[in-house]
Amino acid sequence: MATIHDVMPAFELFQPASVDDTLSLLERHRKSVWVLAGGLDTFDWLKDRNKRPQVVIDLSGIKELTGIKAANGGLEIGATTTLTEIANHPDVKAKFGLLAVAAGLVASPQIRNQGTLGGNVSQDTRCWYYRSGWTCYRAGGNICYADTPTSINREHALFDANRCVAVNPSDTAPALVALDAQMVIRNKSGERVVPAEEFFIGPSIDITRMTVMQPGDLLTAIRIPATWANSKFYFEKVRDRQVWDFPLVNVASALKLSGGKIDQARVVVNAVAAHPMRLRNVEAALAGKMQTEETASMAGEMAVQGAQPLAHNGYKIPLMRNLVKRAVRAEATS
Amino acid sequence: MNFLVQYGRNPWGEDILTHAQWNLVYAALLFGVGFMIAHTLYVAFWPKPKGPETAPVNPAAAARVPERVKRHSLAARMFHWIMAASMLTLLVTSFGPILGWKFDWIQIHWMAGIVLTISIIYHIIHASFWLDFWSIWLNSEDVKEATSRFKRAMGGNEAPPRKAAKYPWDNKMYHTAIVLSALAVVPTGLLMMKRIRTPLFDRNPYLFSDGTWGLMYVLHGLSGVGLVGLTMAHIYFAIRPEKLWITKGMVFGDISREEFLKHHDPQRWVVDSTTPRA
Amino acid sequence: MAENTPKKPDYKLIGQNYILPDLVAKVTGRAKYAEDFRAEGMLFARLLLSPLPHARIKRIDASAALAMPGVVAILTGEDVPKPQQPMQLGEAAAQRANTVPEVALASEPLYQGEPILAVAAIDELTAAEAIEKIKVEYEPLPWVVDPIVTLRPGGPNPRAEGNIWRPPQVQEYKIPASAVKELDEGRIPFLEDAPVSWQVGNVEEGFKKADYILDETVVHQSTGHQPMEPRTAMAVWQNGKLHLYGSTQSVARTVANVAQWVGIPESDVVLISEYTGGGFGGKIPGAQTMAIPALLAKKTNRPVQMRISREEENYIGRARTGIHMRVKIGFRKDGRITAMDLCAIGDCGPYANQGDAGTVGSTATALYNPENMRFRAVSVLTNTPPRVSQRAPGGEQASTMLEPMISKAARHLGIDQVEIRKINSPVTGSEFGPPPPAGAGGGRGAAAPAPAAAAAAASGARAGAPAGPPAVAQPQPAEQGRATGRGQQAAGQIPGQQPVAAAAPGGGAPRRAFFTSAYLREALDQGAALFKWEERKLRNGQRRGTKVTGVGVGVGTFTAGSIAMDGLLVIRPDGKVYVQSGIGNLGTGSVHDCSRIVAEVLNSPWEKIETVWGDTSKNLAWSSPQAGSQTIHAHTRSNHAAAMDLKQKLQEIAAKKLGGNPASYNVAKERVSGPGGGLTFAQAAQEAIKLGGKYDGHEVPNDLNAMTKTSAAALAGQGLMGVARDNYGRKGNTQTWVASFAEIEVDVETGEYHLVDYCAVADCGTVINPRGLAGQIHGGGVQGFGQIRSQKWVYDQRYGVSLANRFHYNKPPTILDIPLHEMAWAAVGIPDPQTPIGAKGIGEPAIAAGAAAAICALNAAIGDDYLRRTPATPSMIMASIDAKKRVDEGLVTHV
Amino acid sequence: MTAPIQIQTNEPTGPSRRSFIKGVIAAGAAVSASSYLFRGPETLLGQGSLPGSVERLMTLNINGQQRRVDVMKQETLAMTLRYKLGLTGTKIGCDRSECGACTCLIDDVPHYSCSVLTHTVRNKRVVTVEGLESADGTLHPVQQAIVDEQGFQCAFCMSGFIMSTVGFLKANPNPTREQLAHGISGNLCRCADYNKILNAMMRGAENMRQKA
Repeated sequence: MATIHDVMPAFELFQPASVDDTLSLLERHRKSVWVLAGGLDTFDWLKDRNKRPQVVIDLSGIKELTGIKAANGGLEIGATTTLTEIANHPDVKAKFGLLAVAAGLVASPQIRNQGTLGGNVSQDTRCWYYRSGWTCYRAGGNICYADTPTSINREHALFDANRCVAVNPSDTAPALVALDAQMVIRNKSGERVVPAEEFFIGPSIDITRMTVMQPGDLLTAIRIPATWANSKFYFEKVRDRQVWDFPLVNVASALKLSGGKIDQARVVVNAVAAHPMRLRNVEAALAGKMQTEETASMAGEMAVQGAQPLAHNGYKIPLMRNLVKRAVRAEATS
Repeated sequence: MNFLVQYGRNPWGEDILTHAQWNLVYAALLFGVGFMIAHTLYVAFWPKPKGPETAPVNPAAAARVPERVKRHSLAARMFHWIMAASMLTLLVTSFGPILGWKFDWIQIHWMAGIVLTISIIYHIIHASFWLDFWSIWLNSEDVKEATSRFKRAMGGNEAPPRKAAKYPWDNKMYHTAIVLSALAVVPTGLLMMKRIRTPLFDRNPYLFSDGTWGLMYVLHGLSGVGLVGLTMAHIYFAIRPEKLWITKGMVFGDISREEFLKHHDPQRWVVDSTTPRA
Repeated sequence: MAENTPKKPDYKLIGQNYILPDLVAKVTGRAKYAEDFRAEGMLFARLLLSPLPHARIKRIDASAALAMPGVVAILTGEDVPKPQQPMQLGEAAAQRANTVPEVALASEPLYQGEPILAVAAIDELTAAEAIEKIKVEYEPLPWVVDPIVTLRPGGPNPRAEGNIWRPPQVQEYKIPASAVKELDEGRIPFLEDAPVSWQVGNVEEGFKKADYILDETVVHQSTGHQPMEPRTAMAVWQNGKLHLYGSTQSVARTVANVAQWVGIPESDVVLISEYTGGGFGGKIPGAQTMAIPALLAKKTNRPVQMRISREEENYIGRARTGIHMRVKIGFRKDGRITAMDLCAIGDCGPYANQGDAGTVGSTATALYNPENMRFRAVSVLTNTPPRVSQRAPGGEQASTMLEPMISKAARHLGIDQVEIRKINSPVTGSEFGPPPPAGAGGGRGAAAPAPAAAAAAASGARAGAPAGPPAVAQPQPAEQGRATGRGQQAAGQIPGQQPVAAAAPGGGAPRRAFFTSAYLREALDQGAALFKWEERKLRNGQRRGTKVTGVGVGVGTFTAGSIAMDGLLVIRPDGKVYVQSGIGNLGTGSVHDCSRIVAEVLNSPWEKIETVWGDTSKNLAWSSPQAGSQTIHAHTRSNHAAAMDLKQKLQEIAAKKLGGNPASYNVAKERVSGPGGGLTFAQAAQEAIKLGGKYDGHEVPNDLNAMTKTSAAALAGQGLMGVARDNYGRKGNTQTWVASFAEIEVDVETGEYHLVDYCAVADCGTVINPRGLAGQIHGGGVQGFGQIRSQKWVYDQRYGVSLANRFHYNKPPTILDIPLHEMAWAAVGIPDPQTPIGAKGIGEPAIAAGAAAAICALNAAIGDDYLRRTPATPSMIMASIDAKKRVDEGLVTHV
Repeated sequence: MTAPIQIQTNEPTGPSRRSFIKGVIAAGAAVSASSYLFRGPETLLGQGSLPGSVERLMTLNINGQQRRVDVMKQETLAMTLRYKLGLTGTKIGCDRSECGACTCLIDDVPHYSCSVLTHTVRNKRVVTVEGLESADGTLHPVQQAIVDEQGFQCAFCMSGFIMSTVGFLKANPNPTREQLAHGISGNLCRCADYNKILNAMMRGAENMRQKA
């Protein structure tokens, strides 16, 4: 049977008005259902005909899923809130600038106008072998086309590669992990709240998913606790082109400083593993240190310990090292 | 065939085998459970054959049987338990995730696989040079015994079969089944390590053609699934009261004279106290 | 400063900005591109693409697809007419028995993504579902996607006949075992027995004179043309004629191809292409795939549209030849190049011999005029999409690959970057390219008997078969297609791409090709002033935090115009002058710019000039391809000739009607007036119709092209006709130069870099439309940034399939890749002496100069020895800076 | 060169053979006859609706007009505009939200219409390039600026750029050249005439300020 990567196959479309309706739909069509938020990841899959849900549920009509509201000192952001709204929202900018900057660096203006926070964090990897629609490990097969003697894997993983070497391409994900965000997930049997750090999983845990979301689950909101509000933030994304491109590596950090001293730190790097990498060892080492160039270099060196480069992604080691350095210096990005 | 295997698509758009159909695991589990129930019922309610269960043994030979008879050397037992441990690990690490228990299984799986392989190699050498190699393989006697047992169970009045040699026929059958599935699962498993990252050698998923790999994965999967059933049956028998003596034997190495005479024919398994063999 | 309109010469319209007549249609969305046409009962076609890089199709089972309701027809390679020889292969095709012509649907696909069948259905969804129901059995054949891999001894061949072009044949060629060691060490060997091989002077002697010699290997990637508009086409058959709504760069030059591809006479083709969404060489004469909707429409007797998806465009949309080159250059202390020895390996894809590799040699001589020059080149075939000319084919590669070497030498010798380029720059009359056919100089090609070689090359150039070897003299573009009446162009071929050796007067030894005019030095001086080079160069290596500044200069050059096209004008009784133009309209504006000449010559208001274009049923003149920077040159000339003819006829009519002699009548302001009074253009048109004969087009010059004659005949009697072939002639070759300057800032901690400033100055003769020129200079420049920054192809080496099929993988430049304040530009503005008006083409060299300036600036910032490959991605720069040595993919292609 | 291909086809006798064809309509006229995706029972792919799913027949608010359209569930706005409403000023360059040629305004916000399901813009105001010109034919200030500056070359990307700019300027009437560049960075121009595009759009911003 021949393949063609164009023209979306037919599907049944539902536009529920409430989360409850959505959950029952998810339950009813469990076998072949797809949740549509902004659709920027979705349409690639459907138009390339590599995924063919029979039922698509469009969340755009659900009011309760969108908007940013204050919640005990922090914020609660609806899952379908657009990235533009987040990037421009006064409260986000004021308290959690890290997230505003990250959201503002995603893809392109039109994509940010449509792409949602929920979608951005649950998007699938961009590994071009996987996206070609071949049956690799992540697609349920028995091979990783990206880690062979001849693979072109410049964009792939340095850490936690387990059979699959794909990376998580999200810009907002590392910011949320750095901010200790809580992901609110609902399904028929109720609601559970998962810390952002545990929300993202690597191939060793589940090679076909990038998050803990299971069939029937719906990510309804992201809660950002007051914990890191108004800390010293740093976000940087390195990419080939300044628009559209996914990060080669990005870094998100939050520092609590007193005088020149770092009391507490969060440093998270993405696009080096299948999940945002929270650098706990670096964070521990930073606590109590002065915010100096030496400390920064130390953090950088520490960050890349244990990296296992592939044939074409060795540059990610110095890049990650330097980005972590910069994150500790935390000078505003020009 | 799609109830047996899964297909995928390679970059040239060709359909290639990827895995055994994982739903087969449930089939295997069902089979296992079903077998236990069936067998339990059989033992409980099936009419026992008339007359003595087995032919009487030669008293002279019986007289020579010592108080305790060595059934498994320490070496043999170590092999068995190491193998058992690695086998269980392999089954849990492979089918746990499929059944929904998500954890980092692959490292444990291939390491357990290495242990299993080594223990098997050890076993083959040990069995060939230190044990009575042929004692575990089915022979014409066993076939006769099996048929007569069957006919008797069906109510036929054959002469009762002789008592067993060192290994009863069902024991031997099990061993044969295990050997066959091991032949399928071990070499494929070892080669599949070229497709993952291990410290042992460079990863090269392109070692074989897509088709060859596909067959390997299917073979590995199917035999793996088979092993689920076999293992369940094995454990079941190990804990059945009337077989406990064998299990004890595998733990402590020897069996009592009574147990020996109850189950073995001293002429088929010569344990002359003067010439002790194990 | 943004615009710098040259003062002289003193024209009323030429050199002035004006509003392009088609702009309102464009801004309102009314302009119709190929995909914007509908016809009642229109069917939709979808393609089935080969998943393998090389295979034989054993069996196609389409029964399930055809059984689907709504599926109307299927088209396979069997239904596509085999091209008649000259068209695809040139008259020399006979010798090329083993050459595989590219057709719309392949029976033996030679690259992954090559179309092998099409389905027509009542809607796209049905067509797509039908494609999926089709079973194709392939027999995989040997394949290779990397030119270096196939050149290695024992390497696979892309085609049964071999792996390189040795025109007129495809042959097997493997690098001699002795040279393999060099390959393994990452150097391209000098290939003694390369098909293209010539020498001017003696390089060995030259190197002896050199104080500094550098010897490097450089790699340039293949890049897709990626026009915004994919090559969608729609076909309708009406009264036995094919009406093809397609996307092409050259209307006049596409008709014959469509006829050949569909297998019908040219007279049965009506081509409609008023607006083309970009081409950059990829749509020069349309596309083979235009035949698919045409043939399906014939088969189904219904209109058929075939929308081409971006992924399909990525495969069939053509690409620039990637080049591996060994560069050895000797410099005297003063910076003068005493010897240049180059060996280029070009990747052509599976079909025609795309001449980029060969063009690099002649371009090098046009850039640096080296005292001694040796050049060798091989055009290699691979199982990757076909390469055709892309903006400055070979010219861009030459600048991108050589300019950093010049910069390195300048730094080593302590010479100013601008100075070293001036020292080596050619001047008006400078000779360039290979030695003349019969001349000494020892080039293999030179041995070829000139006439035969010319004939072969003539057809070749026309045929999209070899543009090289340069040693074989190419015809004047003027000769394009004259032999067979209307000339044909195979996809992408730019005629006149190669320097032309002129036959010396008196039949003496022919002279090496030389320039009609060359003002590169002036361009460099103006650019240096505009860019404030002297103060800016002090910023080199300056560090701001983690950012390092680099400034660089780069030059580019390319052939700039053909001659001897036709001009066809009609003044109708409505008093308007209609310019019947066969030029394509892909956005350069030249279709309108060339009409400005008519207004200028007739000294009449621009509003009274109507350009008729984009539809061959509207009786258009034979025109140059909208390619190779030919148009402005060719059609300022042809329109000038026709306008002069018109002017003379106006004077004659006035004299006849009002008495006196024609010379005493003056044409201006829509009137011809003199002693006896005057006539309006409207009146003159009436008179012409009365007079008939040459005046209303019933008699036309004999030397016109067949197409022009047909059009003239159709227009005869409708008004006063001015029609002429450009017979002005020309001594030498028309060539254009651009000198560009760039400032770049590199972040040494991330490898990211940003263009801070850029400006470019062009030597393109008289400026016709300053704003149009600005677009060409800066648009080209930014495309150049794309070449060195990010654009690429990626292939999986195990399966030979393309991975970078998406824009976010193959990375064309965005609006944020340019300096964020307005970029400056200027034109030297000295008219070319060999052409009326004095305008030279400018389409090409800006991309070369832009790429060169940017990469030279980059090197100035990070050091001369890190970058030997393009694109220079942040990853490559990061890795090299970190390792303090060059870290890249060596000679590996498509990474 | 190749063995002849065996082709297994049961060619259906071509349906509704037309003796003549009413010439080509520059789309925009009544072309519902050749609607892009679905032509009723003729194909297999007519979708029987599940209870509670969306109605195919819908009303769209396009350029201030209410337009009744039959829309497939999976149909994108770009396709509806181009193939059902004849609004071909909106171009499809990549159909994957990475070129911007299909940019339209939805409630004044620029979106890639190739990546919006038509069913999701019910009750929203859609504006395409055709909707900018005022009734009397006066060009929108941004359109006028492009004409005056000769922005763009092939112009296939132009309508997308115009819509992005108009959308951006609604929110940022007085941008710097750099801000504008970022604002319209979601549009690709392969002629790479970005410098002239920015000149034109800056002038457009000024035109709009003057108009306001």
